[in-house]
Amino acid sequence: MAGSSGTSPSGEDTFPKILLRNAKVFGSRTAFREKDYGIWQSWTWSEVCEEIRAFSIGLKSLGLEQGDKIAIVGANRPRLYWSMVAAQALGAVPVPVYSDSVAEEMAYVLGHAEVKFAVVEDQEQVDKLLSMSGEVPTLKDVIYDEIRGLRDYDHTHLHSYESVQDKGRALQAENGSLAGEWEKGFAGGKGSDIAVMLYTSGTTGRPKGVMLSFDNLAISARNANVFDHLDETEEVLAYLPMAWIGDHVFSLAQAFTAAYCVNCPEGMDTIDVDRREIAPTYFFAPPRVFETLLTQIMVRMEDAGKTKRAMFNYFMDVARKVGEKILNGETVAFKDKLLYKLGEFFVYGPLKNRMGLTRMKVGYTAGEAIGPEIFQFYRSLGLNLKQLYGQTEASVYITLQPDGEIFGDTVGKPAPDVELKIADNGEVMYRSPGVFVGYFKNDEATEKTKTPDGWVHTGDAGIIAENGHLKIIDRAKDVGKLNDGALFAPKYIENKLKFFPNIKEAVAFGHERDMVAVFLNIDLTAVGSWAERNNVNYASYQELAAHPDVYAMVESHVDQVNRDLSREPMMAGAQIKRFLILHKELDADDGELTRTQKVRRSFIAERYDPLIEALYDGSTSKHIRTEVTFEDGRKGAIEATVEIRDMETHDPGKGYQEAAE
Amino acid sequence: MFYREAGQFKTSYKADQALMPILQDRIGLLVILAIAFVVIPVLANDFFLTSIMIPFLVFALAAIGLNVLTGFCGQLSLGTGAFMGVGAYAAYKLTTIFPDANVIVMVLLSGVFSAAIGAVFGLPSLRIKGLYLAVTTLAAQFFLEWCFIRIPWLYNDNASGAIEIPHREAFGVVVSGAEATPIVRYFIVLSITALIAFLMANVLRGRIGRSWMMIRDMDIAAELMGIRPLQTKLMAFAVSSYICGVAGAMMVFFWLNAAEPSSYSIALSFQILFMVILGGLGSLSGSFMGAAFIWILPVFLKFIPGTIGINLAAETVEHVTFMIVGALIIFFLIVEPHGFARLWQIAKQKLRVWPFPY
Amino acid sequence: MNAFATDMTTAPDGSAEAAAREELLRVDNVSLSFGGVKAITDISFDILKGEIRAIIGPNGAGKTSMLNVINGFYHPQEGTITWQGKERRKMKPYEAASQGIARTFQNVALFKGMTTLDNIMSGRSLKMHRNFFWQLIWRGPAEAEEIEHRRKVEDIIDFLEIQAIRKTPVGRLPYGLQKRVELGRALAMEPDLLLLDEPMAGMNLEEKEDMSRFILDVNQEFGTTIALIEHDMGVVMDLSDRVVVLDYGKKIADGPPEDVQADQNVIDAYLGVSH
Amino acid sequence: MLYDIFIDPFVQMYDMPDFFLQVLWEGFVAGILYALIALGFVLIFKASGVFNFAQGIMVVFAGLTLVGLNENGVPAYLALALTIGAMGILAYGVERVVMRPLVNQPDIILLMATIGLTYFLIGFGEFVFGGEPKQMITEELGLPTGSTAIEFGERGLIILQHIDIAAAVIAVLMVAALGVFFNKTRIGRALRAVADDHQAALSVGISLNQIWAIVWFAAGLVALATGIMWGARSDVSFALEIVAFKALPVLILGGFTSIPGAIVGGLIIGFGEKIGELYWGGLVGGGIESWLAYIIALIFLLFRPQGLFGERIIERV
Repeated sequence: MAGSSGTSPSGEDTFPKILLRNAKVFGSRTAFREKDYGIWQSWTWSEVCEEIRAFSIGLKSLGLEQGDKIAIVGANRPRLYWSMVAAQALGAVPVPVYSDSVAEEMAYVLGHAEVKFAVVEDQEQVDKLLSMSGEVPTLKDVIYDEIRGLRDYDHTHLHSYESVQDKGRALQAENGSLAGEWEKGFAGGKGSDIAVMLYTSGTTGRPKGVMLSFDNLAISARNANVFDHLDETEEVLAYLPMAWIGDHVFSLAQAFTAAYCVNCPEGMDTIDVDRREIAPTYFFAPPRVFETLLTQIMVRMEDAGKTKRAMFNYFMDVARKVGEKILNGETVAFKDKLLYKLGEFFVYGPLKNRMGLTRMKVGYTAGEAIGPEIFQFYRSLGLNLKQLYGQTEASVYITLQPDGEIFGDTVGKPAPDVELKIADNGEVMYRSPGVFVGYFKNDEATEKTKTPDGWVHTGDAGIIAENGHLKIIDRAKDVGKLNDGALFAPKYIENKLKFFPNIKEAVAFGHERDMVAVFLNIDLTAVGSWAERNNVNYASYQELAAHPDVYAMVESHVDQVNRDLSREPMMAGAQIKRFLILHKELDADDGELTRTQKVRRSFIAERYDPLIEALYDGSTSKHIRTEVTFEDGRKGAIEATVEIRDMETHDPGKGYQEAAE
Repeated sequence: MFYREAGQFKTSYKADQALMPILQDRIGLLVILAIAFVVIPVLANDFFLTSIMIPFLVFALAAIGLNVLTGFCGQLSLGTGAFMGVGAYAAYKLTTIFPDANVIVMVLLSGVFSAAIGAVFGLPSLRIKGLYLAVTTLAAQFFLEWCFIRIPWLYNDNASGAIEIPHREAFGVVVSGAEATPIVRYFIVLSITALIAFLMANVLRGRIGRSWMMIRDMDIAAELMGIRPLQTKLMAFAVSSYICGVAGAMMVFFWLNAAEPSSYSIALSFQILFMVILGGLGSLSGSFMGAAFIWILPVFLKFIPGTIGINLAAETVEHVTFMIVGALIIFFLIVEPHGFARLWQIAKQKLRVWPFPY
Repeated sequence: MNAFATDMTTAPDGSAEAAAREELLRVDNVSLSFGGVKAITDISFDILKGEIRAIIGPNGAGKTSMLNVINGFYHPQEGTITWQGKERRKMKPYEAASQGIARTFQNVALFKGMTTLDNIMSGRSLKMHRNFFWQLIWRGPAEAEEIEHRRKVEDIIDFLEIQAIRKTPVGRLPYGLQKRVELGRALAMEPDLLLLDEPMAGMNLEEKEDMSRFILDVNQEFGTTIALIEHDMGVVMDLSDRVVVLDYGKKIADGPPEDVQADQNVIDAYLGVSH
Repeated sequence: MLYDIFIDPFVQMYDMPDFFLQVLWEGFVAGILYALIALGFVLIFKASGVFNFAQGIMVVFAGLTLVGLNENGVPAYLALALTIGAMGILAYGVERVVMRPLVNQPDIILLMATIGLTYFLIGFGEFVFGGEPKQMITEELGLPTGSTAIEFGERGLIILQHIDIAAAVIAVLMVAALGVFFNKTRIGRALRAVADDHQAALSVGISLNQIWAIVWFAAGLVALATGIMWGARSDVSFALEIVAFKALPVLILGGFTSIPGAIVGGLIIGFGEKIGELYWGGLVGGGIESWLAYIIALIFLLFRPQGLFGERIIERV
């Protein structure tokens, strides 16, 4: 961190201070909206300031003190965001927690963080906290937002959000100088104080509490705002988990520093409508969201009339040809420009409108590699979608794609104030003002990740291309070798597979084995719609996945991937020899995916060991029985006989020829 | 396609419950109003105003009236013509009794009489439902028609048995009688129709409109939720008849200049009913579309043979027109039983989700 | 040991039970017949304030007729009904509604041409009073009233978790959701007594669980007294405080669920033993 | 005044019994004709739930076709046969073009469609045969003409038109034939099955489409008979349409689905309106025939909303 803050835009260094500034400078601008009770309830910055002050003073009267940890559990709601700043104003540290994580996971996090208070959304979360009282002995009081179902609970240590605020207001009314005292309380706060603790749901081991300081967040946020010219007029949609660094930075750090408006949707089932209504100007989504949107578009267009589909395809071709060029400001033929304008009216405009991205100034995707076709699709519509590469430990930003320098296979140049280098083992390392303070109560891990001079190991293998852009290949530890010595980058292969809308998830095996073999999950929406059109009857995912026609279709996709791989000298040796379609969808409830929907490779390998064995012993099918957890928490088991297919591989030389033609 | 709703969000119930919550709809309405109030008066000739626009608006208003009763409250009525007649005769009598009063006020007042009579004939609706009720409304039709013939007082003992609209001025211009210019008549008819349509839109989205629809959709459930069936239905009859009455009065005052009892015969009832059905039950905009179709189509049909050079006897044209209208009615009922309003709704929905099919 | 958890587990729940419940409705010796066919014969029972009362019985036992008598849709030839301490005679359904009796129907009786929102708004009809002329003008009192009630309706929408279908015409909703909307419409009336006619008929297991939760929540959150007809015995046993059993229009048992379940008459009726 | 209303008419009836009988006869004949039109309605409503507004027009259309063909040189009986054929084509066409596509639509839509059909038939009839009123070819069809005067009492005279007698006879025969058709034939029983329960009818393998075509044809035949009778009494023109509306109160009285109801209702309306017109009409300026039937029906309905022969409706929820 040393010395790098000098170049960043200056300003108030903690969020409570920034709040006061916003209330003063942007007092009448809308700061938060929440779709609740059918309309977008709105709060201006000065209202938000009052709300936070009242709650903060109320918290203080309940006994929240400097250095205390306060858990935040629930879906994106203004009140939960405010709680964080209210806690920060008292010098306490908010710990946002994934609200949908299973009880034991949450109990570990809360216990490890030694939280004293918790602000939660509703009865469900209160019950969850009650059930884990043994593991979280420090927990003293719980504050909830929604009273429903909680009326009959004992309220000695349970408080409604309103009651805490009311207390704060009453105290202020009693003592006119309290507001001033409250402000004085955090006036002395420093940028180097811990602002927040975020637990990373690593793919292995227990979650680690990443401590970020105000400087980390505020400087990174200001840098990002400057980089993309964001100001107080932006609208963002806060819909990603609050415990995730991305949401924390986009919906809080950047929102406060730029004073733009944060919109909380009504619920996850209305998210599409809510996005359309708000039409965010600054939008972030993991590739998965863009994939889903695109799949929806394609599925719906399949059902459209012939003429309409022809028109759609025609204009999409036009967009593919010139869309990105126009977005990048390159000159194109007049006729193409005209056609693109027409397309904008008939297709692109309406599409953007349906997706609610009409007003998007800049959008980012990160977390995983996005399929080049998907990425290109959005950009060709005229949407300034970019990729970034980041981590919790970096307060998100490591590299960003600058406007006009967008390449599908790279994740951009170092963000402002970020230094980047590739370690000898190929691992990407960085140093920036956003670099975290340390892991909470885990110095060992801190030392392993952060060097004494501030460089952080990302754990990703990558290269810096000639143009200065970073290219990520895989997790550093995941890159392996086949027995014949060929390079095996599982994620690379998996991503190629997942770029087919029909394939939802892929897990590749091959490290220290003779050949590459993969598990696949089909996408129920896409394949289901295909099945409907082709009169394929099915009762369940399992039945559809085992259907011979589905297998044939997937086989053609795998073949296409092999063809692609054969064209790349580095990867040609790692073509897929065998594959199977899993009899169930990989699910976070079963521990197969992380809460951010990444596959947990080792867990899956263990769980489906018989299947892996079958992949490598040459058998053509295998019976398996799997335990599953249903949505309501009940356990059950499903059984199936899974078919395994062999694949032809392509000759690298031939691939080259084809590519050359 | 034209609907770009992204970024249109509501921060208050007031905005959420507005008549037209979508910006593009509001623009569309403004365009239509601009055409009606500015473009047409500037460009249209007398024939267009007198033979097309004025009757169209009068009928549209009558259709709104019937739609309130049939489309929104679910009570089928075949007595519309007679209720329009009551308005016409009432307005005529009022202008005779108060020669100096503003004739527009009289026209608006005349609806009160048809409302009262409509409510009386609505009484059976408490016990009689559906087609049975429709047939009983014919009682109103024939009885009132008979009154128009047999009660000379109603037409001031005119030898012809018809009512003839006297010369009247309001705001310094001639508004009724033979000297009234089409443009003045047009503006009066347009204003009254637009005003009543707007007011009805208000009523229909509120408590009263909802209670009508409750009766229409499920009368038993409505009653069990505290709706008094008789009160509610009578109100619908009264409001509907008021509007029809005003339309009937406008019909003779600002369009025909004179009317006989046969002007308000059952044929008129059917004509209005067609407008409502083809336009769309339960839709105000549908009333306009239905009126346009049923009124304007025959006018066009009459001109087609002439313009393409075929000489047909006027009589033959009339017969063919009848056939075509009858066939088209059946055709449209088959294509979209819920009327043009539904067609527009579907089209609008398509435009809203464009380029998707749903 | 942490204070929060220890205290929480001793949440009081006996308070409501402890207070002797007063009688909300009493049916005395009611008989009802249609053209000589007896639908209900000499039935008496009571409903206490704040309880969930189930009415069960085989098909054709007269359960729905009983509800229809309670809310004034049918007028019994004999017997009396005492509502909140007052005996009443020949009451019109809309009068029953205005006195705080709401109900749902066996076959969903929503207003098909309206949206979810309007359907629930229709439940507020009795509480809205702006007259025709205010409605004409809309701006001002009529609009203010509409907004005031919209806010209350939104509470119900939130309560029943039907935000996503707020503006969907009810005809397009799946059956389970329609039932939920119908419950919402009845709740919008803020009734003292809520009559539910087979609220879970035709639902799958998950929908039934949801509905059970909503019924319990209504009872607990709003203190609404509920009388329900239901076929699913499991649901009845879980939900209700007391059960009346009808068979061929006669009352054959009355009491707490576990007693009723053990009653020989009830067992016979359900097994179809002839009389 | 009260005397004029409550006493005088009865005094007149007593004083001039021949006139009273004459009125009753007129009422009877009118009632028969109303009943016949209503019968057509009932046939169709029973089988398909369609309130066929065009029944009145079909009467005129049938008469017009018959006369029109004869005017154009077709011999009377051939014209009759051709007209029957025309009604068959009409029935088939209506079933294909109107009924089938509109199956399962609400009542009001079907009602509207039949009104559309009315427009079409009026336009078509006048287009083909011209709009001016025509004479019915009574003699050519071998129907009796002329009249018989029956002396009554000392100075009374009742005049019976032969055609009216024929009308009554034909009407009776027609009702009898329909009765036989419904009760004794396979198709007739099928029709009744449909009337009772569409689903049940379908499940025993009866094609609804066929049945609709048949009932429309039957209604067409009834219309033709009515058209001939009526045409013989006045001219054949679409002005008769207004008289066809008279069948509606008859239906209300009798119930939409009852054949005996149609007949009884027709007679009640026939008697009622003739007596009302001739004994009371003068008090209010005459012409009350045009609405009296409706008022009678309306008052009646208030007490029996389901009609004379309809079943009591128990509302269920």
